[in-house]
Amino acid sequence: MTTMTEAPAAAPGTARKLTYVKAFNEGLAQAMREDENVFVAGEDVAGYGGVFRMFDNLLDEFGPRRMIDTPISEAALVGLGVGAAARGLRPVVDLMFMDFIGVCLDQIVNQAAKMKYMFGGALSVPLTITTASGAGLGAAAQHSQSLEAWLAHVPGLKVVMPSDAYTAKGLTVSAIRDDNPVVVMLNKVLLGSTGEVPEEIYGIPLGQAHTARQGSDVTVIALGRMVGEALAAADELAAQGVEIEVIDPRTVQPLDTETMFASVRRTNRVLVVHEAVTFGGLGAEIAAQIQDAAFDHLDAPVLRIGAPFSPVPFSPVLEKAYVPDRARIAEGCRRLLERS
Amino acid sequence: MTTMTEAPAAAPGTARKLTYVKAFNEGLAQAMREDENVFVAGEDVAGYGGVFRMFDNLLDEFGPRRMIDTPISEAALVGLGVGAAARGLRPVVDLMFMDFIGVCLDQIVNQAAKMKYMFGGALSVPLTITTASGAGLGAAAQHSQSLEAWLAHVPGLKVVMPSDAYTAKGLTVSAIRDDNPVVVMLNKVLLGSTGEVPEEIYGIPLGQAHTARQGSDVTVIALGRMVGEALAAADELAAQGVEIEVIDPRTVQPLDTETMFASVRRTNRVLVVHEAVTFGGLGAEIAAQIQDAAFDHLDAPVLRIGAPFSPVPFSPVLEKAYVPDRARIAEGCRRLLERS
Amino acid sequence: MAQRASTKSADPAANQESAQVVKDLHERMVRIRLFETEAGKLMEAGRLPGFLHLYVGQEAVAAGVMAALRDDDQITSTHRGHGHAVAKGVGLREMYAELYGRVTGACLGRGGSMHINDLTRGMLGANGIVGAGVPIAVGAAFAARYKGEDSVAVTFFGDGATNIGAFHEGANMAAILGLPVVFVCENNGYAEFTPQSGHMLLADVADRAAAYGMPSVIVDGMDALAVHRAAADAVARARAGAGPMMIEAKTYRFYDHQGVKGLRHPYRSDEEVAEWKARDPIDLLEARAVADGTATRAELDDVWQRTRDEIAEAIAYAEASPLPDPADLLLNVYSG
Amino acid sequence: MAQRASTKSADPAANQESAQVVKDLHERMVRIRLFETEAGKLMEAGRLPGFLHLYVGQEAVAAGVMAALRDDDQITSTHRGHGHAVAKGVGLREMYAELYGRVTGACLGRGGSMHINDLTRGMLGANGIVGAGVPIAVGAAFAARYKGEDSVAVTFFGDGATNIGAFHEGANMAAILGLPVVFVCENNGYAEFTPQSGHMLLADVADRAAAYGMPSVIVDGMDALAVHRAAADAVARARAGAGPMMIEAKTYRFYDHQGVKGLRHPYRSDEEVAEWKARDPIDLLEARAVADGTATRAELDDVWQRTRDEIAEAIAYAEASPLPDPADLLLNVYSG
Ligand SMILES: Cc1ncc(C[n+]2csc(CCOP(=O)(O)OP(=O)(O)O)c2C)c(N)n1
Ligand SMILES: Cc1ncc(C[n+]2csc(CCOP(=O)(O)OP(=O)(O)O)c2C)c(N)n1
Ligand SMILES: [Mg+2]
Ligand SMILES: [Mg+2]
Repeated sequence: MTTMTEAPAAAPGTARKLTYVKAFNEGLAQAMREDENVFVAGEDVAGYGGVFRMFDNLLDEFGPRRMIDTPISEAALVGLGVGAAARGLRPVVDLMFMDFIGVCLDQIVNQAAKMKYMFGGALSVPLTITTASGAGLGAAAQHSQSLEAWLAHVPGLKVVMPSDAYTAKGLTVSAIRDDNPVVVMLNKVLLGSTGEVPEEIYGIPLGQAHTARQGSDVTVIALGRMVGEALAAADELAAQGVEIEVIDPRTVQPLDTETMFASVRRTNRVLVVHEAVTFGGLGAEIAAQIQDAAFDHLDAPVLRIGAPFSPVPFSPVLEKAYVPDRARIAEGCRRLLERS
Repeated sequence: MTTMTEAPAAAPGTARKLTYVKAFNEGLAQAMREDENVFVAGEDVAGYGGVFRMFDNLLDEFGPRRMIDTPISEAALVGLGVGAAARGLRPVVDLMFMDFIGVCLDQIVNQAAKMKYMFGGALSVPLTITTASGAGLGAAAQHSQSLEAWLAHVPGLKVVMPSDAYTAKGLTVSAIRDDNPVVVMLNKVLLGSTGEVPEEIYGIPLGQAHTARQGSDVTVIALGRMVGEALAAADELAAQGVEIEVIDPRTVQPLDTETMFASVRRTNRVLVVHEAVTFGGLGAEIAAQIQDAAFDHLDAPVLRIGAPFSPVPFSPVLEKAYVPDRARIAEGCRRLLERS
Repeated sequence: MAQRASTKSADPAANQESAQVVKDLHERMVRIRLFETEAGKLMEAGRLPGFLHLYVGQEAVAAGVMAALRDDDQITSTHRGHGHAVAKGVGLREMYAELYGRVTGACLGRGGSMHINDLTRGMLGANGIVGAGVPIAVGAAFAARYKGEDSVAVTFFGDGATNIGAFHEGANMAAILGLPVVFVCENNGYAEFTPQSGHMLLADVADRAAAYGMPSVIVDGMDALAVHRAAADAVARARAGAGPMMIEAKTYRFYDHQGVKGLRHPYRSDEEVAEWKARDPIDLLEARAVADGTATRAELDDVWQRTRDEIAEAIAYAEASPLPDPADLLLNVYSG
Repeated sequence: MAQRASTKSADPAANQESAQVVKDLHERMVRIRLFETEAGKLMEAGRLPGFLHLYVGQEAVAAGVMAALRDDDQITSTHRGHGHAVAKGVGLREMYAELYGRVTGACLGRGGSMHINDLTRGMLGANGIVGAGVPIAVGAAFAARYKGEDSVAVTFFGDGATNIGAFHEGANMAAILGLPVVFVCENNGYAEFTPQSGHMLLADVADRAAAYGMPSVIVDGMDALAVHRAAADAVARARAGAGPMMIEAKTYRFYDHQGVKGLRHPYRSDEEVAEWKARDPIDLLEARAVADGTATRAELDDVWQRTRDEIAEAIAYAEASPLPDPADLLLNVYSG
C-alpha cells in the first residue's frame, strides 16, 4: 500500500469517545472498506463477532466472503493467512488469546516472517495477526501472557501494542496497510476503556514512539496497558512536584529508540515498565540500548519493572501483586530520583 | 533426584578426548544406566541413532523399550514427554533442529513449564528436551536458529548451552537429573569438536557460570559456540598485551549473574556475544542486569555482539558475515578499551 | 467406519448392571450437576473470578467413563473439566476453594477452573489449551506401560478439539505405540458458537479414528449406562494391551459456552435446546432406575439431598478459606 | 476408503493420451532426473553447501501432476522440492545458482535448496518444515477463489508429513471451506529412516482423507501417465468448485534421505531398493512410448541430450555467477 492517511501522533480534539475494542473494530471496518483485499478469518469471528466482540457487526456489513469462521486450527489459520497474503490478499487472522501462539508459532516465525527474505524478495506477506494479551481478568497462566519479547526477537515481523482507543484504531489500520506481517497485541483489560477517537480512517506510523506526557525528571517507557498506569503515576508524582515523561513506543518492532534516547539525555533517569516477566522482556532490550546510547547521560541505572519470574497466577490477590501498576511505577521513579 | 555426582567446574586433567557429540552421547548413556526411568524418544533416534549421531549405539544397549522412534509429530512427542514426566519417568525427547520448536512450543511453554505452578506444586516435570541449534552449516533460515531468548523468558523452564565436549556431557547429565523441564541446546558446528572428558558420570551444576579464562581488561560473556570464539580472541588479544576474561554461563536460565557482576567489577568493561540476533537476545538481559548491578563500575557501556536483524542466510559468504566470530569479538574488546 | 453402540448391549450379561453401578452413575451425575449449577450461581453473583465453562448436560459422559476407571487410571481433561474432576473423585472442597482462588484450593489458588487436578485421584489436569491434554494422556499411558503397570489413560476432548494438530498427532502416536489410551470425544455439537457442521464435514467424529487405525464406537452421551458399557469395553481392551480406541459420545451442553448468561448470538435454536433438555441424562437414568426397580424415588432424592448438603458445606469451606499470600508468588515455579 | 486408480483408466477416451502428453511427461522427468543426478555429483564433489534432498525415483509424481496444471495454478512443496520446481518450470540456471549460493539464484542465494520458489511459475516455495506448506497452499487456494479466479493449489507432502498437525489442520480447513486444493501425498515408504509401518498403522495414506470428508485416490507413483490422469481429474474437480481431493502416489526415492552417500544404517534392504529401481519411472514411460509408437528411441535420446546440454550450461552459469555481497545482508528482511 502506498497511499497512507496518517493522523497526527496525538488524538486531535474530537468530542467523540469510543471504547478500545470499538475503536479497533472501526479501524478494521474502515480498512476493509478501503481495500477489497482485506478479509478476516478466525474462530467465531464472523457469526459471533469474536469472543471479545472485536468483530461485532462485520459479518452484517461484509458478508461471509470476507468474514470467515474457521475450525480450531490455529496453525492452518495462520498458514491460510500466509498463503493468501503471498497471493496478494491482506488477511487479518485472529488468534483470540495470545497464549495460543504456541500452537502456530512455526507459521508466524518460520513462514510468514522469513518468507520474503528466504525467497529472495520475490513476494511480500501483508498479513495482520490480531490477538488479545495481558493479565488482569483471572484467566490464569494459559490465558494471560504478554509475549511481545518472543515476536520482537524475530526478524521480518512487526509488533504493535495499542495503549488506548486512539492507538487501537490507528495502529490496526497501519498494520493492515503495511506490507509485512504485523502482530497487533490488544490488551484484554483495556478493551472496555474509552478514549477520543477520530471518525475518519487514520494510520499511526509503525516504528514511531509517542511522548504521552512531557516531563523533566524521569523518563518512563511503558508498553501497552502500562502507558495508562504510567500516566496515572505521573499525576500522583506531579502532585509531589516530580515531573515524569511518559513514552509509549506503540510499536515494539521496529522500536523507535531515538525518541527514547532524546528523552533520556534530558531526564538522565529512565524506567521501563511492561506486563511481561522482567527477565528477557522488552525492557531488557530497551535498557541495553539506552545504557549504550546514553551512557554518559545516565544518573542512575535503567530501572526495569515487569512481572516476577512465574506463570500468571489465578487468584486475584496474587494476580494483582503480579502485574505492575501505578504504585510500583511511582515508587520506581522515586527510587531513581533518590539515587544521586 | 537427590544424589548428585558433581565434577569440578573445569575439566580435570584427563588424557581422554571425545567429540562434543560423543560426550553428549556418553553422558546420556550413563544417565540411562544410572536411572531406569530415563528413556529417549524422537524421530530416528533409535534405529538410526539420530541425524546428528547423538544417539548412536543407544538402541543396542537399551533396547526398544527405552529408545523410541516416533512419527513426525513434535507436539505429541513433547506431550508424550510431559505426560510421562508427570507420571514419574525422566523422558529425554529430541527435537532434532531447534527451529522445529515452533510446532510444539505450546507443549513446552504452556504445559511442561507451567504445570507444576498451575497445579499448585502437585507434581514435577523432569523432562529433558535435546535439540541442535546454531548456524554455520549452510542450513538456511529454518534450520539454523538460536532461540534461547524465547525459552529463557519462560518461568518454569531451564536452558543449558554446552560450549564444549566437557559441558556437553556434564550439562546433559544434570539436565536429566534435574526435576524441572530443561532444554539442552547443542550446537551443530561444535558436534565434531573434541575436548577432554572424564570417563565417569558427572553433572555440572545448573545455574553456575564458569570462568573459562581469567583476565583483567575486559569481561567477555559468551554463549555456546561463542565461548570458543572468545577464547580464540583472547589468545589473539593476549599477544597484543590485552587480557580478557571469558565467562561461559553454561546455563542461561537460571542465569548466574553474580559471577558476571564480580568479574565486571574488576574489569570495568564487558562484552556479551551470542549467535542469536542481537535485538531481544540474551545479551539484552545480561546487559540490562550488569548496567544495573555494576553501574558505578562500568568504564564503557556493555557492548553486545550478536547476529544482525535478519533470518539466517544460506550462502556461506553471507552466513559467515552473519555469525559473530573471534575477529568481531577481538575488535569489540579493542573498541571497549579505546573508550576512556 | 465407527461402530454404533446401541443403548442395550448385544451381550445380555452386560445388561445386568447391578443396582450398584446405576447408583454409582447416578451419584456421580448428581454431584456434577449440583457442583456446576451452584458454581454458576456463584459466578452470576459475582463471587468467582475468571472463566467458567459449565459441564451441565454432559454428566453421563464423565460419570459413565469414570465409573469404568480405577484410581490409578489417569485422565486428562479440558477447559470444561469440572465434571471430569468431580467424577474422578477430586474433593469438592478443594474444587470450590480453587474457583474462589483460595490457598486451600486444588491448585493452591494458582490455577483456577481450567487447571484443577488431583494426582492422587489420577486427575492429570484440566487444560486451557484446546487439544493439549491429548498427548499428555498418551505420555501417561506410556509411563504406565513402561513401569509395567496395567493402568490406562483416558483423554477427554470436544468435537471442536478434533480439528487441532495436537489431537491428530496424539491419536497417531498412541496408535503406533499401541498404548493403553481411551480417546473420549464429548461431541456436544459446538465449538464455542460454531456448530459441528461449520468446523468439519463429517457427521461422526468417531470416523476420524480410522485415520489412525483405531477402532471407534458411537454412544448416546445422554445415556450414562450406554457410555459406561462402551467405556468399560474400551478400558478393558486397553488394559489388556490391545491399544487405543475412540468413543464418541453425542451430548449437549445446557449452558452457554462460558458462564451462565443468555447468549448474545442465537447460535442454537430454542427448539434444539429444548429437545436436548428433554433428554436430561439424570432424568433418563432416574426414570429407568425407578421403572425397573433399581432404586426408589426416595433413595434418589436422598442422593440429591446429601449432595446438596455436601456442596453447601464445601462452598462454606471455600469461603472461609484464606487467600494465598502474595509473598508466596514464586512458590512452585521450580522444583527443588 | 480410498479409490484405487488402475494404470489404465476405465474411460477409454482417457487412454488416448496424445503423443504430446507422453512427450511432455518424459521431458519433465528427464529434466528432473538430470538436474538431480548432477546436483548429487556436485554435492559429492564438495561444491554445494548445505543439505540436498534428492527427488530421483519420484519423477513421475511431479511430472504427472505438473502436466495437469496451468502457470497460474499454485504449488507448495517440501524439503525434497527440486522435482516440483523443475516440473513447474522454474529456470534451471536460477535453481543451480541457488544451490551454489549465488546472487543470481532463485532466492538471490539467501534460501538454498529448501526455499527455491518462483512466483511467476506458481511455485510458492519448497519448505524446510515438514507439513508447513500444506496450510499455505490452502491460503493460496483461498485467494484464488476470493479473487474469482479459477486457479487451483496443489500441495505436495510425504507419507511422514501426514503425521504432523499442520497437515491435519490444513486438510480439514480446505475441506470445510470447500477450497480448490489438491493434496498430493508422495508416499515413498519412509520418513527419513523410519518405514511407514513405523510411523502409522495404515497401509494407505489416502485413507486419511476420509477424516476430512475428502475423496481420495491411490495411484502408481512410478507411472507418470497414471499420476497424470488422477491429477487431471482432481484438478478439474477442484477447478469446477467441487472442493479438495487427495492423491496418494506410491513411489520410492532412489538416493538416501539426504545427500547421495551410502547409508550408515541399513533401513532399506538391497532387494527392496532393486525392486523399485526396476520400475524406474522414466524407463517405464520410455518403454511404453517406444512400444506403442508414441516416440522413437532416437527422439527420446534427443531429449536426454538436449537436457544434458541445458544442464551443463546452467551449471556453468551458476559457477560463473557472483556471490552475494555481505553488505546486502539486510536486503529483503522487510518490505517497503
Ligand atoms: C488452541 C486453542 N484455541 C482456541 C481456544 C479457545 N477455545 C476454548 S474452548 C473452545 C471451543 C472448544 O470446543 P470443543 O472442543 O467442542 O469443546 P466444548 O467447549 O464444546 O466442550 C475454544 C475455541 C483454546 N483454548 N485453545
Ligand atoms: C517439523 C519438522 N520435523 C522434523 C523435520 C526433519 N525432517 C525433514 S524431512 C523429514 C522426513 C519427512 O518424511 P516424508 O514426509 O515422508 O518426506 P520424504 O523425506 O520421504 O520425501 C524429517 C523428519 C522437519 N524438517 N520439520
Ligand atoms: Mg464441543
Ligand atoms: Mg516419505
